[in-house]
Parts: sequence; structure tokens; C-alpha cells
Amino acid sequence: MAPLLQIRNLTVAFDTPAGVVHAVNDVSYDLEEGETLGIVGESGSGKSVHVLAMTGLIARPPGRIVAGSVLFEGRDLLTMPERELRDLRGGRIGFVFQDPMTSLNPVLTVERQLVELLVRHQPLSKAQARKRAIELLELVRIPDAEKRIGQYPHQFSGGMRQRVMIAIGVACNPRLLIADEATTALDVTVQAQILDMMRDLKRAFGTTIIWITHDMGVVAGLADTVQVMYAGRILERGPVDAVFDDPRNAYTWGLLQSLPTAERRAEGRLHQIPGSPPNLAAPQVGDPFAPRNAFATPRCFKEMPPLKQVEHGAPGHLAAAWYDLPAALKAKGLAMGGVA
Amino acid sequence: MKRFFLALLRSRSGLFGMVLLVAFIGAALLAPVLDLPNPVRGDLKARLAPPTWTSPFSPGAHPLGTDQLGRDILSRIVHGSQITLAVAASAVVLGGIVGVFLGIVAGYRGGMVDRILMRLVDIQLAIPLMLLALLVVAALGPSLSNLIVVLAVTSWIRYARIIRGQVLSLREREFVLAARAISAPTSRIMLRHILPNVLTPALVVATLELARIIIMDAALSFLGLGVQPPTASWGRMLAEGRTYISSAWWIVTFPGLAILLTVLSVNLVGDWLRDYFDPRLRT
Amino acid sequence: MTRYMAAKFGEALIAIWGVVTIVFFVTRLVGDPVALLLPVGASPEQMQALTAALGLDKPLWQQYLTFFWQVLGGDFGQSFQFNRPAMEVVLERMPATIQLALVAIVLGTVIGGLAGSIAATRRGSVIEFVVMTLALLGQATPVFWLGIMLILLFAVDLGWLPTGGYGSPSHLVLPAFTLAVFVSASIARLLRSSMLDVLKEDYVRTARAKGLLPGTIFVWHLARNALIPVVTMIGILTGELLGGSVVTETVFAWPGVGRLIVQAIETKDFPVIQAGVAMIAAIYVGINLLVDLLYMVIDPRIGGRG
Amino acid sequence: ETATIALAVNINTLDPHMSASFGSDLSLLSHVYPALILRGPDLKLQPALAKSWTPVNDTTWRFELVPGAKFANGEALDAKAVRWNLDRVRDPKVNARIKSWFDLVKDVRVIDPTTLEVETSAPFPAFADQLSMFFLLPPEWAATHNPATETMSGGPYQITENVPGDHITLKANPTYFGEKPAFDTAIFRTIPEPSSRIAALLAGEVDLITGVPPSELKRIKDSGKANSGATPSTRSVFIKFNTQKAPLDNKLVRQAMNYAVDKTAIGDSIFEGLAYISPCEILTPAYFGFNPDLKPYAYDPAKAKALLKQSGANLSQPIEMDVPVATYLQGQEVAQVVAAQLGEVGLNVKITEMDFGAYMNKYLKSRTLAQTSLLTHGWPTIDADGQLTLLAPGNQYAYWDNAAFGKAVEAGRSTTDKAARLAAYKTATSIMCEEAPVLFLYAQPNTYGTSKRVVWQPRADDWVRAYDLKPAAK
Amino acid sequence: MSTHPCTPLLDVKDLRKTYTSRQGLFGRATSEVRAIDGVSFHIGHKEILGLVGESGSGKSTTGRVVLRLEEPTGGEVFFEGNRITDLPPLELKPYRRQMQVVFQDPYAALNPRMTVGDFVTEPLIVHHLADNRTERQDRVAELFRQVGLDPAFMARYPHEFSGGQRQRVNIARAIAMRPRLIVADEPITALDVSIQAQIVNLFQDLQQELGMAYLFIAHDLSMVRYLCHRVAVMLRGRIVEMAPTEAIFTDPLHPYTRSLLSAIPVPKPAIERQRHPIPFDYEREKPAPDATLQEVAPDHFVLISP
Ligand SMILES: Nc1ncnc2c1ncn2[C@@H]1O[C@H](COP(=O)(O)OP(=O)(O)OP(=O)(O)O)[C@@H](O)[C@H]1O
Ligand SMILES: Nc1ncnc2c1ncn2[C@@H]1O[C@H](COP(=O)(O)OP(=O)(O)OP(=O)(O)O)[C@@H](O)[C@H]1O
Ligand SMILES: [Mg+2]
Ligand SMILES: [Mg+2]
Repeated sequence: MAPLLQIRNLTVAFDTPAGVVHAVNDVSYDLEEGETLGIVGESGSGKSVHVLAMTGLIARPPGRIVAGSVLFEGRDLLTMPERELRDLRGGRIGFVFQDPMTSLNPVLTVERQLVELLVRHQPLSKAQARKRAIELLELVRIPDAEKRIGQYPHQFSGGMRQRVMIAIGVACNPRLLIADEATTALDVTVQAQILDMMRDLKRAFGTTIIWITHDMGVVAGLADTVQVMYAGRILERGPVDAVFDDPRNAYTWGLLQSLPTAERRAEGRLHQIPGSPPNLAAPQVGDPFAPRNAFATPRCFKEMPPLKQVEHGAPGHLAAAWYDLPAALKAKGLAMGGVA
Repeated sequence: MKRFFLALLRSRSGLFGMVLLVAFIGAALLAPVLDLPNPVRGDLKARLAPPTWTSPFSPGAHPLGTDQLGRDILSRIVHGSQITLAVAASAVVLGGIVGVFLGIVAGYRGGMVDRILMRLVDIQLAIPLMLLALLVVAALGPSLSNLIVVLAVTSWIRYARIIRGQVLSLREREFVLAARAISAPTSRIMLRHILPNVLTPALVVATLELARIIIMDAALSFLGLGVQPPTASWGRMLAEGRTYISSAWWIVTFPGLAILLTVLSVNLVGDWLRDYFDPRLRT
Repeated sequence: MTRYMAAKFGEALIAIWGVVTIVFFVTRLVGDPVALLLPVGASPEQMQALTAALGLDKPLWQQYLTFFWQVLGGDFGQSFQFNRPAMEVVLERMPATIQLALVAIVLGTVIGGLAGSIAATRRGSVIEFVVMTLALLGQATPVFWLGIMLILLFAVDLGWLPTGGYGSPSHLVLPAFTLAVFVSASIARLLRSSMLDVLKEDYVRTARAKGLLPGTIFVWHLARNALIPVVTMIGILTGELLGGSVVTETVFAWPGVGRLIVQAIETKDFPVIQAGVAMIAAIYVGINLLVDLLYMVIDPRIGGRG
Repeated sequence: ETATIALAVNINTLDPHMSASFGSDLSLLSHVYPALILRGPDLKLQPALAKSWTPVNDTTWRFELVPGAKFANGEALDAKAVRWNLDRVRDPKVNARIKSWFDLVKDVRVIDPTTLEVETSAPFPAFADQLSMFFLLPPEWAATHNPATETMSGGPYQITENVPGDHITLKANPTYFGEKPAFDTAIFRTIPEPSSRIAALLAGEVDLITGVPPSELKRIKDSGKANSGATPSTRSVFIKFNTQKAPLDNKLVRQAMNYAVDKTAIGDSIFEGLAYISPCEILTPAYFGFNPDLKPYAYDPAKAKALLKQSGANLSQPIEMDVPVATYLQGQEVAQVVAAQLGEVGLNVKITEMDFGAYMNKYLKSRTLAQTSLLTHGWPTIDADGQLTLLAPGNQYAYWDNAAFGKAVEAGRSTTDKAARLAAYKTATSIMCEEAPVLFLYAQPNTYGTSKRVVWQPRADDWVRAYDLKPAAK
Repeated sequence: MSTHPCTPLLDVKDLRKTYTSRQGLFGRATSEVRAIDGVSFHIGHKEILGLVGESGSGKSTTGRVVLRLEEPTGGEVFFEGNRITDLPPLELKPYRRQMQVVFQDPYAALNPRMTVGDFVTEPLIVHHLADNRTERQDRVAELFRQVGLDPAFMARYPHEFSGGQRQRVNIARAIAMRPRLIVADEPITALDVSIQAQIVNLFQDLQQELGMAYLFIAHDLSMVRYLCHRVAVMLRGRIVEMAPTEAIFTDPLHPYTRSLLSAIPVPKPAIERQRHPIPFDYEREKPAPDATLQEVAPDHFVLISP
């Protein structure tokens, strides 16, 4: 069976007065039916932009899809007429946006924002839609859903708004759910409940999920596959266990090292990656992470390494690196996995 | 400076507007040395002559024709631009400063101050322009500076209203909260934090106001306020030529076009400046 | 909320009082009606007699007190020109003014709204260029020029419509359109810039991600949120038009309050000026109140803090 | 049969004693209320309610009225009604605006219902002329109605519709004692903007317009849709000198300025040759007392320069010129041309424009008129007396103090003997010409346009009346 | 200002904040939200107190009210024994020097139209900490170095920085006045892990070097465990448990705390997949209105009904 989603060479740029910002560079990957993909990475590495571009949601201009194709159920979303794409969005493709403060329309009640979505994609009457909307709010654990559904977003706390966003994302039981930092503003109990709900969704409808987050714990708990992005590129990708236990890219390793573990508490110091992120408006040569990478080889500065199957690694574990990370770590006497 | 010009060259419409505006200002400044007929001395025999290019028989060389007193229209437009542009620019700036200031105060302080200022706006709107103009003339006499005062007085309201609206949302922003957290004095918050963030809407209002103010000059010249004859200003030319609209179209059309082009150029430059001064859009 | 309304009402009264007071003193500073009311050749004694008869010989503060008590009783005095209650003269002209203002505002808002939305949603297209150029023209074209051109074309050459005057709906077409051009130009420009701001908002992206139809997105997500500055502007413009649009009324011989007040100013008919201005002030304050209420309907966040 | 007349200004009041505007309020009311005497388009006085008026002595006039005349409500229109009206305007409590017209009236005596005698406190030669703008209200009706807003016809027409600020419709009054007007219905519309008035005429909406800018007359005629024309009015246009201020206190300077301006050129250009150039006096040929012997100051800049030099006046300061805006036909343009031509002979004239109200304030209230100002005078009785008295010493309008002139005017007023009066005015005008208290310009033309449906005899004064209109011959 | 060793740096007593909001146009129905409902805690010198809890439980509100960025509805706040709850703005100023804030969104807290250098200089000017230009520049350069930024960045605008760098700018400004206390409201939530680490390290350094105390609001409990000395757990406007960090993590007493701790995700896929958080049903385990915090172990407080 063909993968549900096939992304090939997706490249997105923004035309700004400061020059062309290369936000997403040559991103390709497949997503199987029912798979959950966790995406982590640097702030500004193109995580949000690439999922938005996929569904035609970036602002054009200044955004521009330079190249690539995105096959969803075998059809290219990038060339699909807007009319058909519209039918997919919100229905078969659900979205949860990063910023709950601004992603809800401030002048419409929560009820309205849910109902308009439900009646758009499902043969429901207004009253039925309203009932379903209340169910959805209860599903995302909003207390007093019946009463609060008539309120406006500004009357909700940040976490509650985020849960409304999630309700919108899952409202029509989508085949593909794209969640962009959907739980960052939630306390861990509610987050755990939401994650449970996602697992239920997967089980019940075989929903495929793209979950973008900074929280490695959430990735560990939810995702089948994890993908690490940096400067608009995928630096590493593979089954969660493999990547967490055996990172092959220096950036991945750096991220895992930064986590506050018991060990770190004892050390009294967190690991941090030196240097600062690259300027995406400047022309890029070589591996974008090379300037911050202690293990970089001269080749890293000249040529971008391809994303390829790691040697002696789990199947499907891909990494982009000219250097051999395990060997380099061993040479310096450092630990392998950040959480091992 | 170099960056300024580079950025200008990159924006086609900005460049076009700038060229047009520079041309107008240049013409205004160079008017005395340009070889044009005397703008105030007319030849009654050559009155209402159509533009030279419309008829091979029109007397004299008046590329844009002559007015009801036989004065050269081109020359009057060029000389008139001095006063028109100076008056309009001063009124826009003066009204802008007052309006932006009061808009910020009303929006930021809120409560009583806001209410009083907004009622003041209502009061001012309810008083007919003509009464206001007459008052100024009666109290201070007709003069260019008083004309500017009247124009500015009618103008501040629009800035105040729109800026206030912006400030209402700005004052809830976290950086304002951060300024309050260090006990920054209100004056400083308004000046350093709010003001720079409302300059772009102010610029938009200013470009809108410019057109209104140039045309209003015409209305005020019916009251004898401001530019006194025979000195030319575009508004005055419109007002004086009004009777001849259907028999000598060129008398109002050309000053009208001059106004239009000025407004156009200022709009284009304004749009561009707005982008240019937005640090978010710069490197 | 009733307290809120009461406070607003109080404010309104104070504003009207402020306007009337200012106008009272301004008019008396600006001139004297007597020379204009009497025929040429009147002697100084006759002028004095009329001055006394009109009560203009008393000290200003005394005149003001008298006037103030009269106004409290709803009486704005006798018009010098019309020889009857000034408010009556003003009210007589209101229907024409209201008719013209409302039609012009509605027409202008519809045209301006359409133009502005088209320009905002078709960013960078030829349509946007055309629409915005027209809006610019609309703003930079003197009203009297446009008015006279319309008369020449539609009334004189084509003979489709009357040149001016008041009465049938056909009389309304040209003046309303002339005003609407100006109104729509302002609204189009404002709506466009305000919509462009809203278009950048995340919730519009959310709406698109929900797969909503363009019409729904436009009405509920774009327009609704872009409306506040436009409503402010419509408020200002409606007030302005209800207060009379002198030039249009003059060109189209429309018997509105604007012309009446200008005439009263020219002839120094103080009671009519005061009655007219009080009327306009009341309209402005009323519209403002309406706009404030509309703000709250449009944006539930507003007014939450009272 | 309907005739539509466009007026430039509003009808403000319907009370004929509360307005002195001939061109609007009084013109309209002359249709509704009867007058003792009317002035025809030829400017001759015609009997109306009064069949005749004769001076009994120097200070008494006797009027014979048309018998049996009635107002539409049946009220008698007789000598008693006339007396009531004359009493009403003179009553200080009524505060009639036109009270000053009848200051000289001392006593009104009803001899019998159709005979009336009026005694004046001094000879009042222009009394009959003055009565031609005096309209009579029905006394009984007026006691219970408000004449400012209501009317009760006693004239050729009655008001059937009044849309304030827009139009007033008149229908012929069947009970009128006089001649029936040619048009059954007359509509007076207010169209303030000259261009719109012309448009209305060309569109066939109105039959008569006045106040047409001279440059547009030809266009109207050329359109083939309407007629146009002009006639010299009784309104004399001049630049008034404030002889109390230097250098206008210097006669030579005043004369020099008269030589410096090319009046003919102004008339030919700005007024398309339609203006009557004043022959060194502020009377026009229509006036009683017009002096036909005077000649205009020639246009002679060289002489002007010489006179200025000779005058020895200090001309270093600019000379101010006050100009009221939107008041006189092409007034602002004329002022500019005059200022420019004065400039040619080395005078620096600075124009200050102001609205008419402010101008009148300066003129009469604060009495601070600039050295020169644009002004017109027209006296409704078309008698030299009124027009010249305005410049007599001590008059608040004068700004000039010449005793000889004052004496001559006084002489003209103190008798009803026509020859003696003419002689007195000849002296007065000659003195004025020589002394040049003003810069004589021209008589303002009354311009008009008519539709092809009507004929109208243009008139020199401001009256606009439907009953002067006749249908055009088909 | 007395600095008695026994008085805590910050002492909060029974703090309350209620929001009333209008509902409907004429707002007859007003709804009340008790954002914080009787919160008491203290922070010692150089101490880092973590504030965690349910989202919407009033953590941010507590932070804002403590700093007097919002006025409390009830209760008291003492800074070094001085009551600051009712101080007028001018008298509050010296305390503001001692207490600073860092917000969650590092970009929103920066003025987009101000260079970051000016932004960091601002407190020095306001509090007259350095009165000539060069001195100020030196101080700001020093601050930049202290938070790990290149002083050459001073002339840049906020949009030119990454999230982590922006948050450093905010911190540089917060520490410019050498405050004794920083309220950090989710300062790391929006950042990626490596940047989170940078910021937390910075906080720690500043605490050690400059002796600062923190109120550290966060959802990321592993970070709280790493950084904080004591932790307070909030639920619906009340503190349900407060204890030294290790005591909370090893010996949680309140059911909500237990539920919270059981829900912390750990970056170990194998463990994560097996984990089942302890559920917490607020309706069933709702604390009684008259419940109070009681010390059950040394320095370990739990909300218990009397
Ligand atoms: N409208 C835009 N104009 C210009 N540049 C943009 C625009 N939108 C995004 N970018 C740039 O694209 C890059 C990728 O942004 P994106 O939002 O995908 O980052 P992200 O990985 O989601 O980061 P975060 O974790 O902070 O959400 C960034 O460098 C950003 O500056
Ligand atoms: N301006 C306001 N008007 C009305 N209610 C408000 C306002 N601000 C906050 N609230 C309410 O107060 C409660 C506490 O909000 P607060 O922002 O302090 O929570 P929080 O603990 O910071 O939550 P989060 O973790 O989601 O940021 C919430 O129920 C919220 O709905
Ligand atoms: Mg993102
Ligand atoms: Mg919060």
C-alpha cells in the first residue's frame, strides 16, 4: 500500500525586503497510514512552515513554494485546485495551530467556531452540530463545556484555548492530523489526557498524526517516528527508540544532552549547544549545523550531507552527517544517547 | 543614505512617487529662476486662452492656457506649488503632532482623560469649519500661518481618533507591561514605546489628510482666509476657476491634476516609507 | 450597564452644552448681524435700536445666561432672518439632510466596502490597482467639480435626471452619488488596509485550515474583524454628512442643514447657528454612542472592562 | 402654463416687513401681497392698489385706492388696511427691518375707504418710489396668524406649496383686484450655484435665471436651448477710498488712481463689454438726478504717475484694499485687475479678502475700512438722493467729508421740485467727480438667461417677478 | 528598608484577584472568575520558588499581582517586610527596582521599534542608575556579556534575534537594576530544548553570582525539579501543596500533586509508552472552601480541610 503522505523535495522561501529567506530546504519523507511522526528541532527551523506549505496555508506573498510535491492519498496537494483542497482541509486533514492566543477568532464564540467547521464537513444540522461541539469540548477536558461553549476566546485561559484548538483539529475525525506545539501551554495532567485522546483517535480511526513539539517526553510517549529539523532541513529521522538511544547527528545529540535529567541535577549544569542559529536569508553552503558542531569535518562546511540510512542502525533510521557520531563521541569519551 | 537609495531603487512605485514628489518640490523651489511668464500679471486681452496644444490659433505661448485674467496657468501652478506644498505640509505636520499626541494620551490614559478628549473631538466636529475659519480670521486676521492653524485644527481629530484605536490595543502589549514593571514614567512609555509603534498608521492618515487639506484650501479661500490674491495657490486656482468649469475647462483641470499627482506621489512615497521604517522588514 | 448608558448620556449633554457655549461666544466675537439685517442707508440710531431689540446690547455674560435659560427650556430663540423659532427652521431642513446622508452613506459604504475588499483580497492584481487608483481619484477630486460634471452629463446632455432640487427619488441620485464617491473612497482605502492587517492574523489561517468556504471566511473572519476602524470612519462620515455637506448641497440646490448653517453664519443669524450646531452636536454624540455600542457588538473584548 | 424662476438665495421670511432683500424675499412676496405702487420693468412707477398719488403740499401725499379690493379671505383692502400696515412697520415694538424707509412718515390719515393722506416730517420726494417695495398684510388675519410662516394672498398669486430652502409654488389668485398674470402657476426655486443655475436652464427645468457669470452668456446663447442677455443695473461699482487715511486724504492721489485704471478694458474683458462705464459718478442713467454731462476719467497711466509725483504723498507703504468675497458679480476679479493696474503706476496695493459679514463689520461697526475697498451702491428708489446721501458728511457710510457736496445733496432733498432737485444733483455729482472720493468703475450688469418658452424684459433693479414674464410667441 | 535576616524577601498573604466580565450587550449577567483565591507563600533571599499547576489556575495572575502590574482584589504583599499592596506609583518605584519580570513570549515583551540596546538601557535611565551616556553604554555592554550576548548586538532590533537571544535580552533588562527578585512567567515554554537549557543555566548563574531570588512559573516539571529550591502547586486559584523540591517530587501528598507528577513525560520511549498517569477528578476531590495550608512535615505544606 502506498504511504498516506509522500513529500518530495519540498522547498519554501519567503521574499522579504531583507532578501530571500530559505525556510524549508529540500524536505522529503513518507508517512504511512496510522503512523505518528514527531517533529522536533530548533526554533525557526521550518517545522511549522513546512506543514503549512503542504496544505497551501502559507501567506503568498511573501511565501513561495519553490519546488516539490506533496502526495496525499496519491494526489498532489500543491497542484490541486483550491476548491478541492478546501474540502480536504478541516475534514480529512485536521490542523492544530501553534499559537492558541491568536489562532482563534476573537470576535466569534467558541461555539460558532466549532459549529461552522462541523456543518461544513458533515451532514449535521445546527443543533446536532452544537451537541457534537459540546462533546468535543468535553473530550478535551474543558470543564463546564455546556456553559463555556457560548463564551469568547478571551474569556478562556491560554491552556483552555489550546484545547479548543485541539477540538477543532480532531472535530471531523481526520485521516491526517497535524498538531503544531499543541500542548505547550498545558499543564502535564491535561497534556497527558490529550495524549491519551490522541492514542484513542489512532486506535479508533487509524488517524495519522504529525506532532510538532519541543517536548522530548511527549515525542517519546506518542510518536512512532521522530524527525529532527534544523535550518529548514531534516538532519535525522527514524524510529523513536533508535533516534533517542542512538542519535547519529550531532544536533540531535546536542538536543538530547540539553534535557534536565537526574544526572544533570547532580552536575548542577545543563548542557547547551554553543553558537547561534544560522541566518536563513544568507546563502547556505554545506551542513547548516557545522559552525556549531564540535565534530564537524572540513567536508561539512562545503557540502550538505544527504539524508541516508545509518550504518548498523535500525531500519528506517536516517541521518545526514559526514562524520561518524558514535565514533567521535567515543573518541571524546562522551555518552551516546542523551537519555540512555 | 546609500541604503536608503538602494531600497528606493528596489521599489518601483516608491521610486516613481519619489521622482514625482522631487519634481514638484524642485519646481516649487526653482519657480523664481525658471523662465515662466509672470504668475500674477495677466494680459486681459489673452484671457481664457485654451492650452496651446489644443488649438493652433491660441494667442501667445501658454502651454496650459490662461485664466480669467489672462494669467499663465502653468506659471501659476508652478509658483502656486510653493505655497500649496508649504501650507499643506505644515498643516499635516502640525495637525499630526497634536493629533498623535492627544490620540496617544487618550488611548493610553483611558478613563476620564479619554472621555474628555473624545468628547472634545465631538465638539470640534460639530462646529462648522466655516465658523472656525471665521473665528480665526476675526481673531487673528487672514494670513498664511493662520490658514495653517485652521487646517491643522480640522485635521488633528482624525489622527487622534485612529491613533487612539491603535493605542487601545498597544497598551495591552507585554512590552508596555514590561515598561510599567520598571516604573517607567507614563511620559516615557508614551514617547518611547507607544509613539514609535503608531507612526505607521499616523503616516497613512497623513497621506490621506494631505489631499483633504489641499482641497480645503479652496473652500477656505471662499471665506477670504489664507492666501490673498493675486498670489496663486492650487486651492485658490480651483476656487477662482470654478465659474469657468464648463466654458474653460483648463482653468480648474490643471490645478486639479497637480493636486492629484501630488497626492498620488505622496501616497506612493508614504507606502514605501512605511515599509522602509518598519525595522521588521529590514536587515 | 444602565449606569454606563446614563454616564454616556450625561457626557452627551455636556458635550452639546460645550458646543453650544463655544459657538455662542465665537459667533458674537466674529460679527454683528445688525448691519446685514437692515437696508442700506440705515442710520446708526436704527442700528442701535435693532441691536437692543435683538438683545445684543447687553453684556456678554448676561446674554449668555438668558440664552442658557432659554435653551434649558428647549428654546433656541427667534431667528433674525426667518423671524421664527430657530430650532423650527433647523428641524424643517432635517428630513432632506437625513435622506441625503443616509443614502450617500449606504451607497458609499456598499461601494467602498466592495472596492476595499476586492483590493485587499486580490492583492497585487490589476483589479487592485484599478480600484485603488479610483479611490485615490475619489479622494483627490474636488466635490464641486465632480458635482458639476455629473450635472452636465446626466442632467443637461442626457436629460436623465434633474439638475438639482429636492423631492422625488430621482432628485436624490446625483447628490447622493457625488457624496458616495467621497465616502466610498475613504472607506475603500481604510477597509483595504485594515483587511490587509486582518489577513495576516493567525485566525484567518485557522479558518482556511478548517476548509471553510471563501464567503464564510470573508464575512465572519475577515470583514468582521476589519470592521472597527471602518465603523469609526463611517461614524465620522455619517456625522459629517448629517451635519450637512455644504458644497454638495450648494451644487445640487439641496435644501439641507449644511447650507442653512452656512447661510446663517454668513448672515450672522446667531439663533439658527446655535440651534443648527446643537443639532449637529447631538447627532455626533448620538452616532458616537451608536458606534461605541457597535464596537461591542463587533468585538466582544471591547467594553469588558467598562 | 407654468413659469419656473431660479433664485440664487433662499426665501427666508414670508413677512414683507421683515426683509429688505428685493431679489428674494420681497420679489416673492410681491406676488402674494398687494402694493400701493409697483415699479415696472421699464423702471417707471405704475399704479397698483393706488390709482393715483399726488403731492398735496411739500410734505403731504394723497392716494386714491382701487375700490372694492379684497384679500383672499375677504378682508377689505382699503385705506384703513394701508394705514394699519404703515403703522405696523413704524411701530418700534414690531422692529420691522424696513422701518428706516418710512422714518419721515409723520401721520397717516384715512379720509375715506379709498382715500388716504400721508404727511411726512420733511419733503420726501422719493416716497412713491419707496412705496413700490412696501407690501400690505391683511390686518385682521395678521392678528391671529404668524406672517413669518403663513400668507394670505391679496396679490396676483397665492402660495400653494412651500418646501423650505427648495421651492415655493404659486397659483394665480382668482380674487386679485388687478390684472391676471400670464402664467397660471409660478415656481420659485433656490439654486445657489451659478453653474447649476445655468445647467437647470439648459436642461429646460427653469425659465428664468439671473446672476449669470458674463463669460457664460455666450455659451447659453450658443447652446441653442436658451436665450441670455444683460442690462446695466442701478448698482454702481467703485473702489471706495477711506479719505481719513493717508495717502487717500490727498485729492491728487485719488485722481491719479482714477486715471490709472483702464475701466473700458475691464468692462470689455471681464464683463464681455456688457458693463456700463461710469461717467465719473455713482449714478447710472436710470437714476433721477443722473448727470449726463460728466465724462469718465481717461485711462492715462502717464498722467497718473505725474499726479502721484505732484501730490507729494508718501507712497512707500502698501495701500490696503478690502474685498468682500462672493458678494459682487466678478468682484474679486475686478479687484485683482484694479490692484494690478494701480501697480503699474507704482502703487503697491495689497488685497485682503474677507467674508461679507466681516466686511460690513469693518465698514459700519468698527469703522476701520482699509484705505481702499471694493463696494457697490444701488438705491432701490433709483433716486440720486439716497445714493448720494450715503457719501454726505456725517453719514456713517461716507468715509469722506466734503461740505459743499453735503450742501448740494441737502438742497436736492429739501424740495419736491424736479428741476431744482436736478440742479442740486448736478452740482453734487460734479463736486464728487472732481474730488474723487471713490475710484469710479462701472454699473454692474444684470445678467440673465431665459428659456425659449418665455420672454422677459430685463430690468435694472433686482426684482424678479413671474407676472413680468410672458409666454414666447409660438 | 530593613533587611532583617528572618523576614523573607517576598511575603504574600491571602492574595485574591477576581475578574468580573460582562456578558451580552447590555451585560446584565456578569460572570466572576476567581483567578486567585487566597494565595499565601513566601520567597526567601536567593531562593527559587517554582510555581506549577493546572493551566488557568492563576499562576500568571499571581505573578502580575505580586509585581503590582495588576491590582489585587484582596490580600497583602510584603517586600522585605514592607507592605507594597497599597503604595501609590511613586512610592512603588523603589520596590520595582527590586522586583522584575520575564514573560513567556520573548518577542511580545520586546518593543519591535526599539533597539535591544535602548531597551536594556531603559531601566538605567528610569532609575538614574547611570547618568552619563558612556557609563550607561558600558553598563549595558556588561549586561549583554553577563547574559551571554555579544555587546555588538546592541544596535539591533528584536526581530533580528532568535528566540533564545530575545529571551536573553529580556533577562538582561530584568537584571539591569540588580533586582532581588525576578518573576519568570513561563520564560522557556516557547523555546526549543537547547535554548531552554541556555536560559536555565543563565538563571542559575545569576542566582549564584548576583544573589537573585525567583518566582519561576512553568509547566515543565523536570526543569522545575532541576532549577527550583521549593515548589508550590496551584489548582483553581489556590495553592494545594508547597514544599522543598525534592520533598514534592519524592513525597507528594496532595492528590493533585500526585496526579501532576505522574503525568510528567520522560524522554524515554520505552517508559513513556507504559506509563499511566494517576487521574485526578476535581469535582470529587475539590478542596473545601475553608481548607487551609497546614505544615505536615518540616516546610511541607498541604491544603487540608480543618
Ligand atoms: N511570513 C514570513 N516571512 C518571512 N519569513 C518567515 C515567514 N514565516 C516564517 N518565516 C521564516 O521561516 C523560518 C521557519 O519558521 P517556522 O515557523 O517554520 O519555524 P518553527 O520551526 O515552527 O519554529 P518554532 O519552534 O519557533 O515554532 C523562520 O526562520 C522564519 O523566520
Ligand atoms: N483579563 C481577564 N479577564 C477575565 N478572566 C481572566 C483574565 N485573565 C485571566 N483570567 C482568568 O483567570 C484564570 C487564571 O488565569 P491565569 O492566566 O493566571 O492562569 P495560568 O495559571 O497562568 O494559566 P496558563 O498555565 O494556562 O497560563 C483563568 O481562568 C482565566 O480565564
Ligand atoms: Mg512553529
Ligand atoms: Mg499563564
